[in-house]
This record gives sequence, structure tokens and C-alpha cells, in this order.
Amino acid sequence: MRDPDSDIRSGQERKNSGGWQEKSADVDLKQVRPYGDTLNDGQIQLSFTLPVPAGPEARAAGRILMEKLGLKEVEVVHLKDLGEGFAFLIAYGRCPVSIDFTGIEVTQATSKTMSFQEINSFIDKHIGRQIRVVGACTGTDAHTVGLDAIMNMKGYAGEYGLERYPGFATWNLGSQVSNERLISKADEVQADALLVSQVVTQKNVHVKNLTELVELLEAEGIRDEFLLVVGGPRLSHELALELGFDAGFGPGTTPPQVASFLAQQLSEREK
Amino acid sequence: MRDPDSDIRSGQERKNSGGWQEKSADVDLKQVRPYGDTLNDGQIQLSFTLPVPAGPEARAAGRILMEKLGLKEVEVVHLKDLGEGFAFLIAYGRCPVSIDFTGIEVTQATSKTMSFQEINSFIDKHIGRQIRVVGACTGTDAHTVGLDAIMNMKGYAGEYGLERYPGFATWNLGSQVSNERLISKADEVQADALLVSQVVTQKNVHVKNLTELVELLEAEGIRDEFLLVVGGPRLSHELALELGFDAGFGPGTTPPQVASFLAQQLSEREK
Amino acid sequence: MAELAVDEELVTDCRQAAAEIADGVDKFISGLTTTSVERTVLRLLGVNGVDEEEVPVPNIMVRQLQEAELLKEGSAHNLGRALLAGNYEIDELAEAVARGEVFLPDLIKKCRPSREEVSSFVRELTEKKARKIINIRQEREELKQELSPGPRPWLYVIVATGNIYEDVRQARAAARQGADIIAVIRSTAQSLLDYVPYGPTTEGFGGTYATQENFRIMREALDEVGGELGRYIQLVNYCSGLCMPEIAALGALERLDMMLNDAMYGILFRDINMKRTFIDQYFSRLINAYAGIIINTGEDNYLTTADSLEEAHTVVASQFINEELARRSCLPPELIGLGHAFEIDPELEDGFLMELAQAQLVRQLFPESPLKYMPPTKYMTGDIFKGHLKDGMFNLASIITGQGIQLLGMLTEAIHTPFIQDRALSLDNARYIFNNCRNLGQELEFKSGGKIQNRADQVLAETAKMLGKIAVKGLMQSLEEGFFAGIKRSRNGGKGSEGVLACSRYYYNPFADLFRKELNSQ
Amino acid sequence: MAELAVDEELVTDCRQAAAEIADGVDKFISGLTTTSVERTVLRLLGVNGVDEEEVPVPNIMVRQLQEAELLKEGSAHNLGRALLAGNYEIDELAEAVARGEVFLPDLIKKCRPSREEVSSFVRELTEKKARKIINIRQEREELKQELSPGPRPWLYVIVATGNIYEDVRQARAAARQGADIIAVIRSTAQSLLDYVPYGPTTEGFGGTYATQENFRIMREALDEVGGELGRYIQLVNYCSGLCMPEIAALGALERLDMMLNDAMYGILFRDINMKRTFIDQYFSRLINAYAGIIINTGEDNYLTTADSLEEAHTVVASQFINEELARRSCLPPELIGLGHAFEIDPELEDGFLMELAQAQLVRQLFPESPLKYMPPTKYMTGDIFKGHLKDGMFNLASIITGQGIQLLGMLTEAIHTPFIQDRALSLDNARYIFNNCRNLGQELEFKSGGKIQNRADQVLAETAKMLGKIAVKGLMQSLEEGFFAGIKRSRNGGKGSEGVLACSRYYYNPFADLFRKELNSQ
Ligand code: B12
Ligand code: B12
Ligand SMILES: Cc1ncc(COP(=O)(O)O)c(C=O)c1O
Ligand SMILES: Cc1ncc(COP(=O)(O)O)c(C=O)c1O
Repeated sequence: MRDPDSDIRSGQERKNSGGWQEKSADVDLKQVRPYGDTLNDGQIQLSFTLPVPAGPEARAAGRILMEKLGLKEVEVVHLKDLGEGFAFLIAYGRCPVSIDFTGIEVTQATSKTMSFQEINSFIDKHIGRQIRVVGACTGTDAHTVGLDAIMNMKGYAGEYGLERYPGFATWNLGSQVSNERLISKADEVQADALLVSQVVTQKNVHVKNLTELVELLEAEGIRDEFLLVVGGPRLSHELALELGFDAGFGPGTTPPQVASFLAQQLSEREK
Repeated sequence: MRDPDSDIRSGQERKNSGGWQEKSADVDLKQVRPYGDTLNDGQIQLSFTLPVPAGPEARAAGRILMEKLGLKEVEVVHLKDLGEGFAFLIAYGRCPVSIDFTGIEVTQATSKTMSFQEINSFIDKHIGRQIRVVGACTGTDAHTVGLDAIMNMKGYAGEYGLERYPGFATWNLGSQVSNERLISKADEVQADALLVSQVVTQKNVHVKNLTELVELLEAEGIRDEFLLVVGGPRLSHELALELGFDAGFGPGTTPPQVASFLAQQLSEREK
Repeated sequence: MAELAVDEELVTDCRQAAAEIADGVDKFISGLTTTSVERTVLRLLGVNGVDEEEVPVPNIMVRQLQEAELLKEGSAHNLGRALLAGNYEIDELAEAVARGEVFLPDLIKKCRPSREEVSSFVRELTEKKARKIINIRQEREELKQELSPGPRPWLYVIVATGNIYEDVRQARAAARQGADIIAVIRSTAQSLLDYVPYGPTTEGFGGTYATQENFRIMREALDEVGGELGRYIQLVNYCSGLCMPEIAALGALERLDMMLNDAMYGILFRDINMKRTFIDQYFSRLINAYAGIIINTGEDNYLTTADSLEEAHTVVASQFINEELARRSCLPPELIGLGHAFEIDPELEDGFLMELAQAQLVRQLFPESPLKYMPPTKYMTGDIFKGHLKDGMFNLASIITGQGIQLLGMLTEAIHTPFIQDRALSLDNARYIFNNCRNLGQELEFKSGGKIQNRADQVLAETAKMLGKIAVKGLMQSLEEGFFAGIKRSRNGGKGSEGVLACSRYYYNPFADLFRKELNSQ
Repeated sequence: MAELAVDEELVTDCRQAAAEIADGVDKFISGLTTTSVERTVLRLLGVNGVDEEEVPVPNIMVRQLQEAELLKEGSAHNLGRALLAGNYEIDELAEAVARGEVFLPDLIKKCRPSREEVSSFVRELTEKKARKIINIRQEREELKQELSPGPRPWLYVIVATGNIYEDVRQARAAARQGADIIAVIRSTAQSLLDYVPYGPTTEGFGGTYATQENFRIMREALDEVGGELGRYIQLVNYCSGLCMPEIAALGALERLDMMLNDAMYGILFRDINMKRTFIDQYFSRLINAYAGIIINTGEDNYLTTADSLEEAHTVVASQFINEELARRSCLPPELIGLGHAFEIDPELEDGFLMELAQAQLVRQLFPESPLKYMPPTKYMTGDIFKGHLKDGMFNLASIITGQGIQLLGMLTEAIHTPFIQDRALSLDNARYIFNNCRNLGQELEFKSGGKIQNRADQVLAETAKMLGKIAVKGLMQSLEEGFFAGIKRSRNGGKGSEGVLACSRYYYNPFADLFRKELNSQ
């Protein structure tokens, strides 16, 4: 008799071994859809308030609204009366739209983030002097923590801020600085770069502030004398470019990212 | 000197008194949009997973997807790596679409929900005999709590279940009842109404079950002998009608709602 | 750890009553076997495969033996005879039966070896097969040495897509997100199938079929990701149902780490025949014990139908009974994962205090058992934000009272089986609460005479009273009267009773004998 | 309630040091007044309105008096002279000044009544006006009798749309959802305006302008909805900034119930001149005290810039100082809402224990004060699900330690000022946790020698040490050295110093005199 134990571990055809990798349906990156628990099920969750009284009509209104957005198999799973003629809804639906993930290109401010040491030697080598930077929270914005994270000695997330870099000379004007004061300070110290922080974004007040800065600089004909950099939790590089800045940095930015960008851009410009 | 105190409470023109009611911009019910903190700001929250690696590209992909749904000013506020090439996103956007709330009509199963007493006298008066009801959780569904809530003595949300009504004779077949068994029981007791509960809805298994029941009844030519009622957390009256049922009851249904519907419908039919 | 005062005399009374109750169960099932037990023995001996209609060979063989009235001597003995009679290896024989070429009773009749000859052949085979299980157990222990399964409470999440390959994808993602334990939920009503489906499956509702191949696929996938993460990821599936011991055997063979195993669950929630499932449970737990698999009992389910506040003591009473029954299947306390749940109406004032009382009481009553704590489900709604918060409070109760196995609540509990992100959010929830409140339980003391202590006293007193009553009536009678979960089940009703049969005086189950012997001698 | 052991000797040391520190502040500001104090006096006397460029008449008058070097005798005396000189009612005079028809110094010069004549006229007027404030206070007390403001912790939410009418809509919705307190957040940088905007406003960023008319509109709307709900809904706005006493006066006139009032906040977070704002604070708190308005101090803000774990004692030190300064403005403990916050990194192991220690310590140090507990903000992210959970743990800490005023966290804290549903979800969160854990604090005891007790000991010891240092250096010097929030402010820097002026020997502030007298005699 042949040893009957040879197959006991699996008890079944070995041909399936390792099968899950191959059998697992592959994502088609040309047609990516949201994923709930099955590939391409398109499941998304939504929540919003409608200014209508809570009730079956509000539920229906929510469903119709989502259908108007093109969602399928919409289900309102929660309806809450907020009072004063408002109803809050939580819903799920299937998103029939897909995107071509292979076509996505993200523009980012820095091509290559260097380390503290690398940045300083880069500046030494390619610029040969300190980079002069003026920073400010402009308009009525008083949120200094983000700008300080980039500029102060202490820095952020374990990385020193620009003040600590021998390659940088910095002026941090702090909070609630008018665009005019920022420009005059930049003039005064012959800054290479302006670092603007904008945290309050309600009613797009940041867009207003930032646009005004660019307009003022252009009016004085000195826009091109500075690298214009902006940062904040609701900022992206794209938005910054749109507004006429040279770069934008969003949440989680670290000082070396900004320093690398400044050094590399400036060496480009000075070429 | 006139008493200078007369105005001290308000200190300002009295003409504004009560002003907030009038000044508060009114909702245009023909064009209702989601409300975040300002009328017509259209703010909605979304969350979903994409089967792509977390990173700036996933963030961009999420944004583009939402833009494809027609949302404006989309912001991905959170991106989480789920591992295995999945990224979870939380986002906000502005919904430019509006709906005409005045045009919404909701069909519901019962026109008028009566009380325990009212229902019993209604049955006495208009039907003159007990209404015979067979209930079951069909297919493989073993969630009996919902059906029991409607049928059992104890009832639900402080309301007695059908068993307690002198106007009803009930048979609760419990869980995992095949459509065939349900039909044969209904035949056997000469039921007026079938109460079907469906709780498990994954992969639309409830739609399959419910459709099968209607088909079986139609095949036997006895569809019209019964009021066909279905209930469950993901059920609506609309869906029930679509599937060929006479009524559908969703989450939070109470026994009197169902009893009222049965009594009223049956009295209609018997006319 | 904050401790409640517990009346030890009452506890002794409870254990005493549980022993009497278990005696009654033993008597109820003695001298009986079931078709599923016999199929299990065949599987353990190496019978496998399906015929062209997907009927598993163990089922075919058992049916053939049953029709020929041979089964009362046990499938092992019959298989032994067939093997001695024929020229087949076990797998050849299985294939031949699957093809319909062999009708077992005919083969058996071909020759008539002595009882001793057969039984010593069978026992030899049994020992060989049992050694395999020991090896697998050994393998688990080595892996756990190498890759620690992490501190308790272990984070337990479910996958339930219906498709084993999607399950794998999500299980691996969950492991990366911090899950310690993955349970693959079965398709609805698999527990009522009187056979175990075969091969990899991709179509299930509310869960994925438990098959040996699905177990293997998931085990392999988890071993791989666990190796990468440096953490042993535990795998769970379900025994309860008409195939309790069979699935236990498959779990033993595919190195599952935990199995839901509870006859009471089957009786109450699946209307399975009492006799059938108590017999099946006994053997399936023996297998779990031998394979070193933690069982999970299902008391948590009672609170999904019964009132969580008024019926809390029924959970504890059932735990005492389950503990005793498990003990009799040779499970040591550290393999007895008693179930309980966080299911009190969240709108109740001081409801959290009641939850703490219950969790802490159970913790102290079963100090060596890795309690399996189930999340809020009944009062979950479509409000996923509130749901997430309730799950957080559940996690808090767990870390304060030191639970063992934390089945994570899902914010979408009332809506759908978990989406990939639901699981990730839940894992994040638990990690945050456990870490942020790590030693909170060590820091606090329960005020004596306070609401928590009083509640615990009350629940324990009610438990003792209930167990006393059951000891008098017997468990079967009590189930008939609806003592648990508000559900009444008649003694002779329920599914699967046709699978119960009396043993002849020559009957033996070589695995049960061997497992018992070895486990008792440990 | 679970209690920590607190070293009473250290507490006495802390209060002793705080008294010395307050002496230093008193000395620093003695013999000085500010333009805003003088504008406040005018407002309290009944001056109101704006000119065609929207400049408030109190500002115009004070500017005129200042230019004519008359202000050092106080605006009250000057207004008295003007009223005695002219033929105007107060409001006619204000309108005439607004139209530019009257230049106050010229009018004053028209006749020269005796000092006593003026001052007795002024004091009579003052008494009349003060009686109005008493009436408003009385009205509040009656309303609170009739419509109880509900049990503590009170649920405090903010509205911040920038548009008073949207604010009203949302505030009323919030009241219906269970809010006890509505705070209307000011537009960014209003604190740096050296005047109070006028009329109803619909354009603000991150908040809505504090104007008397906006106060009135909101008060009326809340009274209405509160009446309907049978609950007195409390209204909050901000004093801190360059107009501290003016806004306090408007709050007194429009029956606000609480006001954020903290010079330290202005100095540190708005770079307001120390002298200016300590002078302003003194009078503004006197007004709050007289009007029966609870102040809220701003220590919570320290932890948004400084490390919440290492700098926890700076919060407590500042609370001792603020308590003493408030006391000197005649505020009884029950009107001193000291601020603190739940801001420790949620990733910290046992971080929740540290939060409990801090909250409980502060609770015991200031047992009669309605502590204002601020939610997690710094570590909030775009993960709204996790955020909601953190807010839940914050609510839990509050109910365990018995806080007074619970400023609810918003799950969208890191994203936007609250949407209408964010507030509703937060209210739901707090209601659930408070109710479900109502008596948890009563049930537990903190283990002596445990992490919580040790942490509290440490924080108190560090607090005493810090206060000792400040008592030596003086508060001004300490602020220059960056003792609080890691922010350094120079003694003579900051905004608004131009508004500080020395009083002449004849100076008097009739309201301050009267308020102090009446409050001290109580
Ligand atoms: C701390 C804080 C405060 C503190 C600020 C103290 C200080 N000195 O900064 C105090 C308490 C004073 C405060 C007050 C107010 N705040 Co505030 N505050 C916050 C809070 C809690 C954290 C902000 C923070 O410090 N983040 C940490 C830093 C490190 O992150 P960051 O700013 O994103 O910076 C990073 C990047 O964005 C980037 N970055 C930022 N700036 C720059 C600049 C450059 C050049 C570069 C390269 C990169 C860069 O790099 C940084 C490091 O990675 C947020 C809520 C939250 N959790 O986000 C609300 C928040 C920002 N505040 C808000 C508001 C409305 C206010 C007030 C206006 C409220 C009021 N009306 O009174 C006031 C007034 C402030 C004013 N005039 O601006 C809102 C803004 C809403 C909106 N989207 O418009 C928020 C979102 C809270 C809310 N949900 O309502 N606030
Ligand atoms: C309790 C429960 C169980 C209990 C059921 C006990 C029992 N005897 O019913 C147990 C533990 C056994 C169980 C098992 C399973 N469950 Co289950 N269970 C739940 C749970 C927690 C609550 C359901 C409930 O009782 N609701 C309370 C009742 C009163 O509400 P209701 O059913 O909506 O009924 C009301 C209305 O809908 C309506 N109504 C309902 N029926 C009818 C009928 C008529 C005629 C009318 C007029 C009205 C009506 O009126 C009722 C009163 O208002 C839900 C999650 C949740 N919180 O919803 C999951 C849930 C329903 N279960 C689920 C699953 C998948 C399962 C399993 C299949 C898992 C598995 N693979 O093992 C198993 C197997 C069950 C099976 N074969 O069907 C999923 C379903 C997912 C989906 N959408 O498909 C859920 C949503 C959990 C989840 N998120 O995964 N479950
Ligand atoms: C002990 C036990 N067994 C089995 C199950 C599930 O069994 P089924 O597959 O029948 O749904 C559960 C459900 O939670 C359980 O608690
Ligand atoms: C005490 C105190 N005053 C004032 C404010 C807000 O002032 P501003 O209007 O300057 O933002 C705060 C902010 O939280 C505060 O804590």
C-alpha cells in the first residue's frame, strides 16, 4: 500500500496551491472604480444635509439628488431631523463612472527632496550664498503653527526648520501680516523667496489674499524678483500655480521639502 | 430732558426687531441643494476606497472621479493606505445639481394608520371575519426578529403584534422557509395575506427570492388570491411594487401600520 | 486590574449545577453516533473528493453504509474492512466510490477478517493520521513562537464577501491594518447543509462557503502576509451546524486557529436537532482540543433576540454549561473562548456601567479563558458616525476589563457586510482606544456597593438560580421551555435528527478514543 | 465622584503666589485707563450709533476728547459736562456728533459747572443705567428659573458662518438638537479692530462680527426657540481683544450669558499690548460680574501651540492667576469659567489617563468654578470617523470628572467651521456618552500611587514651581520670557498701546466705582 498520508495536509488537488494570487481578479487600471467589497462594485458613501423637513419626502429627495449625480442603486440608510426644516442623510450608492488611473500625472513642487546636509552643500555649491526668505501668515490669518513648522529652529516632524540651515537667512513676520508689509519687508531684505501661509479658507478668503499679493507684486513690476511659495492645509501645488505662485505645499509638508524646492529652483533661475 | 433710558435695552434701531425671520434667506423649494453652512452651498461629504496604491495619484484619482460625477471644488481631506494596493479617501465637494422638492411624491403603503382598537373594529365592520395571515423569512434568511416584531404577541416599539389582534389569525413559519413551503401553507390555511421578511440583501439575494415567489404564484395562477407584503431593513414600498408585491415596509415599521394596510386593502378588495 | 467582589460560594454552586447539567447531556447522547461523526472519521482517515454531482465521498460512503445497516459499527471499522478487502489505497477507494465503481458494502462483504485484525489495522492508520494533526499543531506553535500573535485583546475581524479570492484580498489588507485574527464568515445557511461543499468557491451570500480548499487558500495567504508583517495571523471558521465535527476536522488539517463551536447556537438559531448536535459537538470539540484550536461559543447571539439587560444572566449560565461541556471534550480553559456581547441599549442611562459589570464579572468567573467579546449589533443603525462611537465604547469596555478576543464592531453593521474601509476604520478605532487607555483598568477600582458591583451581584445571583433550575429540569427540557434567547425548541424537532443512530456494541470511533486518551494523559 | 489626593499645602502656595502675581498686575496698570474703557463708559451711559463712514460715535467722542486732552478726566465726566452744557438728550447728542454737527470739546467748553455738580449728575445717570443691567440680569434669572438651563456638563456649540442670519438658523437647529449654549464665533481678527462694528452683519470669515445688533438678533432667536423647548439657551460671545470692556458692556445690555474674557489670550495669540489689555480686562470683568455673566478664560489655547503633555502645568498656573485676577474684578467663583483642554496626542499610550488626571485635578482645584473644557483640535485630521471617536473620548473624560461647560468637538475640526450636521452629530455624541456613562465617575476610584494620581501630583508640583517663579519675576517679565504657550511678547510691544493713557487726579469711572461698591457689598 502506498502511504495514504502523502495528501493529508491539503486533502485536495494541489493544483490550486498559491491560487489566490492568480485567481484574484486583477484591477484594470484603465477603468478604476470605487471598491466596497468586490472589484468594480463602485460603492461610495455620502452624507449631506438638505434644507427640507425630515420625512419620506426628504429621503426621496436625497435619492433623486444622488441619482442626478449619476449614482446607481442609491440607498438612504439614515435620515435625521436636524430641526428648523433641515434633514441630514447618510447614503450609499454605486458609482458607475470609472477613471483611467494610468493617465494620472501629479505635479508636485519638488522633484527631489534632499536631506539637511545635502541641501546645505547644494546651496554652497550652486548658489554660493545664503538664500533669503521672508515668511508670513497674511491677511487676517493668525495660524502661525504651520509656518513656524517650516521656518522655526525647532521645525516639524523631527526635521529642523529653515532657521537652522546655514544656507538660509530667514525673517518670520508671524501672523496677520498685510500683503503690503510683506512686500516692503521683502524689498528691504532683498529676499529671494516669500513664504506665505494661509490656513483660514472660509469663503475662499485665502484665494482672495493670495491673488491680491500677486496683483500687488505685478503692479509694482517685481513679481519675478521672488520665488513665491504658499502653504496651508487646504493648499495644493496645482492651486498655487493657478493663483500665480511658483509652488504650493499642503498638509504634512516638512521643512526639507520646502528647502529643497527653494534651493533647486533658485539654482535653476540663477543659471 | 427726555428719559435717555428708553432705548438702552436695544441701543439700536428697533426696526430690526424680529428681523432674523425675514432676513434669513428663504429656501427655494423648486431648487433645493445640499446645505453645509450657507444656503445653496451644495456641500456634501463622500468616502470610498479605490483599488490603487495610496499616494498623490490616488488623491488625484479620487478628485477626478468626483469631478466626473459633476461635483465642484472637490477636496480630498483624508487619504489612508489600506494595504494590498487600496486607498481610502474622505472628501468634500459642492453639488451643483438641485432638485425640485415640490415635485416629490412618495408612495407609501398605508394611507391611514389606525390604532389597535380602530383596526379591530374596522375589521369587524368591513370584513366581518378574521384576516388570515401567513408570515415567513424566506430563502436562507434566518433573521426572524423583524417578522416577529410585526407578528408576535409582544410586538414592537410598544405596539402589540398581529397575533394579539382579535381581527387576525396568524401563522408565523419562522426562518429559512422555502417559497414552496410558504405557498403550500398559504393554500392550506386559505390565507388572505402573505408576509415575507427579507433581511439579507447581499448580492441582491432578496430580489431573487422575492421575484421567485411572485413567479411561483403566477405560475400556479394564484397570485391574486393573496395580498403580498414584504418587509426588511433595505425594503421600500417602491421596490416592493416593482417586484410585483402589494406593499413593502422598511426599517422602523410598527405592527399597526401593517395591520391597517391589510385591513384597508382587504376591505377594498372585498367590495 | 480593577476587581469586583465575587461570591465564591455562588460560583461553586454554578459549577456544581453545570456538572449536573452536563451529566444529563452525556446521558442524553450516550450510545449514539451521527452521520456527520462518521463522515468525519472517514475524512480523518483520508477520504476526500466529490462525485460528479458534487456530493462528497464521505457522504456517499456513509449513505451506503447506512443503507446496508453497517454504520452502527462505525465508519472506521467499515472502511478498515473495505481497505483490507480491496486492493485500494484510501484515495483510490474514494475515487472509485465517487465514480460509482465501488459500492462499499459489497466490497466489505468480499472478505471477513477478524474484528481484532480490522481494529488494529484501523488504529494503526488512526495513529498515523493523528500524528499529522499533531504535526500541524506543532507547526502552529512554532510559527507562534517565531511570529508572536500580539498582545491581547486580539483584534478579530471578519471577511464575508462570498468570494474566497475577494476574501483573501481583504483579509490580507486587514492584516496589514493590524488585524490579529481573520474569520471567514460562512454563506447564509451553510450550517443547514448536511455536507461540506468542495473546492474553492466564489458565490456565497453574506459569507463564503467553508470548504477545505477555501481554508487552505486563506491559510496560505495569511501565512504569507503574516510572515511579511512578523505577526502570526490567526484564522477562524465555523463548526456549528449539521457538519460540526467534519468542519472541525478540516480546520485541524488546514491549521485553523479558532472555530466557532456551539451546539446551543445551532439548536436555538438554526433549529438543529438537539441530540444530533450535542453528539456532533462532543466529537468536534475533541478534535478542536487535539488540534489545539480555540473554540468560540455563541452566547453573544442570545442578546440579539432577547433583552440584553434582563437576560444577561442567561449568557453567564450558558457559559458555565459550555465550559463544562467543553471540559468534557478535553478542552483546557485556555482553548475555551466563551462568547459574550456588548448589546445593552445605548440609550440606557448608565448602560455602560452595566456593560462593564457584565464584562468584568465574566472575566473574573473564567479567568483562564480567552473570552470572545462581541460588538454592538442590535442597536446599530444607519448612522455610521454614531455606530463608530458605540464601537469605541465597546473597545473601551474591553480594554478596561481585559477581554481576550475582540470581535471588532463595524460602523456599517446595520447596512452591509463590511466594506474594506469599514474594517480599516474599526481596526483604527480599536488600536486608538486600546493604546490610549491601555492601563485604565489597572488604575481604577470599582466602588463597593456601587452600581457596577450591584449589577454584577445581581447577574451572578440570577445565573446561579437559573442553573439550579436547569439542573433540576435538565438542559433539554429547559430548551423546550425557552430558557435561552427567548426561543423554544422541542426535544425531538429540528433539522438533522435523521442523522442520529444507535451504535452497536461493537462500535468504535478510533479518533475519539485516541484523542481522549492522549488528551487525558497530558 | 472619584477623587484624587491633592496636596493642600501646595494649593495654598499656588494661591499665595497668584495673589502676589496679581498685585504686580495691579501695580502695572494702576492710575491708567484706555480709550476702550472710556468708550465703554460712554456706551453704558447710552451713547450709540455710527457716522456715515461707520465709525461708532463712542470712538468719535473719545477721539475728540483725547485730541483735546480731556480724556484723562474720564469720558463720563466729559459727557456729563456736555449734557449739562447742551440741550441734548444722550441719543440726540450722539446723533449730532455722528453728523459732525457737534465737536464735544467745544460743547463742553460752553459752560463750567462745578466738579461736584457734574459728578453727581453723572452718578445719577450711572445708577439709572446700572439699574437696567440689574433688570436684565434679573430677567435672566427669572428665565432660568422658569426654563432650567439643564444639567451639567452643558453642551456648548459654536456657530461661525459669518452671516448672522445663517448663524441664527443653525443656532436654533442646534438648540433643537440639544445644545445648551450657543457661541457665535467672531470673524477672524475682529479682536484687532479698535472699534465695535455696527448693525446686523452678513460677511465674516471664520465667524460673524460681534455687534450689538447681532447679539440682539441671536438673543431673540434663542429666547424664542428656548421658550418653545422649555430650556433656557445660553448665548456666548467674545470680549478678548482691543474692545474687551465695550463688548462686555454690549453683552450686559443684550443678555449674553457667557463671554470669553482673557487678556492673556489677547497678549499671546493676538499680540495685544499687555498694559492695554490688562486694564481693559479689569473693567470688562467688572461689567461681566455685575451683569452676572460667566467668563471663559483661554488657557486651552496654550496647548494648541505648546506641547500638551509637557506644558500641562502652564494651563493650571494660568488658571490660578486668572482666578485671582477675576476675583479682583469681583467675579464670584461660580462666574469664573476657567478654560482647559483635551489636547494630548491621541497616539500616546495611556494618554487618556493623562487627560483624566488633568481634568480631575483642575476640577478639584477649582471646585466651584464651571470649568470650560475644550475639545481635541490639534490632533484632529481629515479622518472624520476617527475624529468623532476622539470627541467621544473627550466627552467621556468630561462626564467622569464632572466638568461644567463642554465645548463640543467637531468631527470636521481640521476641515471647516462646522456644518449644520457636524454640530448635530457632536450633540448626539455628547448626549450618548453623558447618558450612557452618567454615574461612571461616582463608581470609580483612582488607585493611589497609580499613573493618574502620579500625573496629577506631577502637574500640581510643576504648577506650584512655575507660579513661584512668576511671583518673583512678575507676570510681565514671565510673558516676555515665553512662559506660556511657548510665545514671547515684549512688555511694551503689541497692538493698542496707543490707547493707554494716564488718568488725572480727578479721573473717575462711575460704573467701575458703582459696580465695585455694589458687588463688594454683596
Ligand atoms: C491651532 C489652531 C488655532 C490657534 C492658532 C494658534 C497659532 N498661533 O497658530 C488659535 C486657537 C489661536 C486659533 C484661532 C482661530 N482659528 Co484656528 N485652528 C487651529 C487648529 C486646531 C490647528 C491648526 C494647526 O496648528 N495645525 C498644525 C499645523 C502644523 O498644520 P498646518 O497649518 O496645516 O501646516 C502644515 C502645512 O499646511 C504646511 N504649511 C502651512 N503653512 C505653510 C506655509 C508655507 C510657506 C509652506 C511651505 C507650508 C506651509 O506645512 C505645515 C507643516 O506640515 C485648526 C484645526 C485643525 N486641527 O487643523 C483650527 C482652524 C484652522 N481654525 C479655524 C478658525 C476658523 C479659527 C478662527 C478664525 C476662529 C475664530 N473666528 O475665532 C480663530 C482666529 C484665527 C485667525 N484670525 O486666523 C478653522 C479654519 C476653517 C477654515 N477652513 O477656514 C479651523 C480649521 C478649525 C475649524 N474647523 O473651524 N486656531
Ligand atoms: C440579529 C442579527 C442576527 C441574528 C438573527 C437572530 C434572529 N433570530 O433573527 C443572528 C446572530 C442569528 C444573525 C446571523 C446572521 N446574520 Co445577521 N444580523 C442581525 C442584526 C444584528 C440585527 C437584525 C435585527 O434583528 N434587527 C431588528 C429588527 C426589528 O429590524 P428589521 O429586521 O429591520 O425589521 C423591521 C423592519 O425591517 C420591518 N420588517 C422586517 N421584516 C418584515 C416583514 C414584514 C412582512 C413587514 C411588514 C415588515 C418587516 O419591520 C421590523 C420592525 O420595524 C443585523 C445588523 C443590524 N443591526 O441590523 C445583522 C445582519 C442583518 N446580519 C447579516 C448577516 C450577513 C448574517 C449572517 C448571514 C452572517 C453569516 N454569514 O453567518 C448570519 C446568518 C443569518 C441568515 N442565514 O440569514 C447582515 C446582512 C447583510 C446584508 N445586507 O445582506 C447584517 C446587516 C449584519 C452585517 N452588517 O453584516 N444575524
Ligand atoms: C457559535 C456560533 N456558531 C455559528 C455561527 C454562525 O453560523 P451560521 O453559519 O449558521 O450563520 C455563529 C454566529 O454568529 C455562532 O455564534
Ligand atoms: C479667551 C479667548 N478669547 C478670545 C478668543 C477668540 O478671539 P478672536 O476673536 O481674536 O479669534 C478665544 C479663542 O478661542 C479665547 O479663548
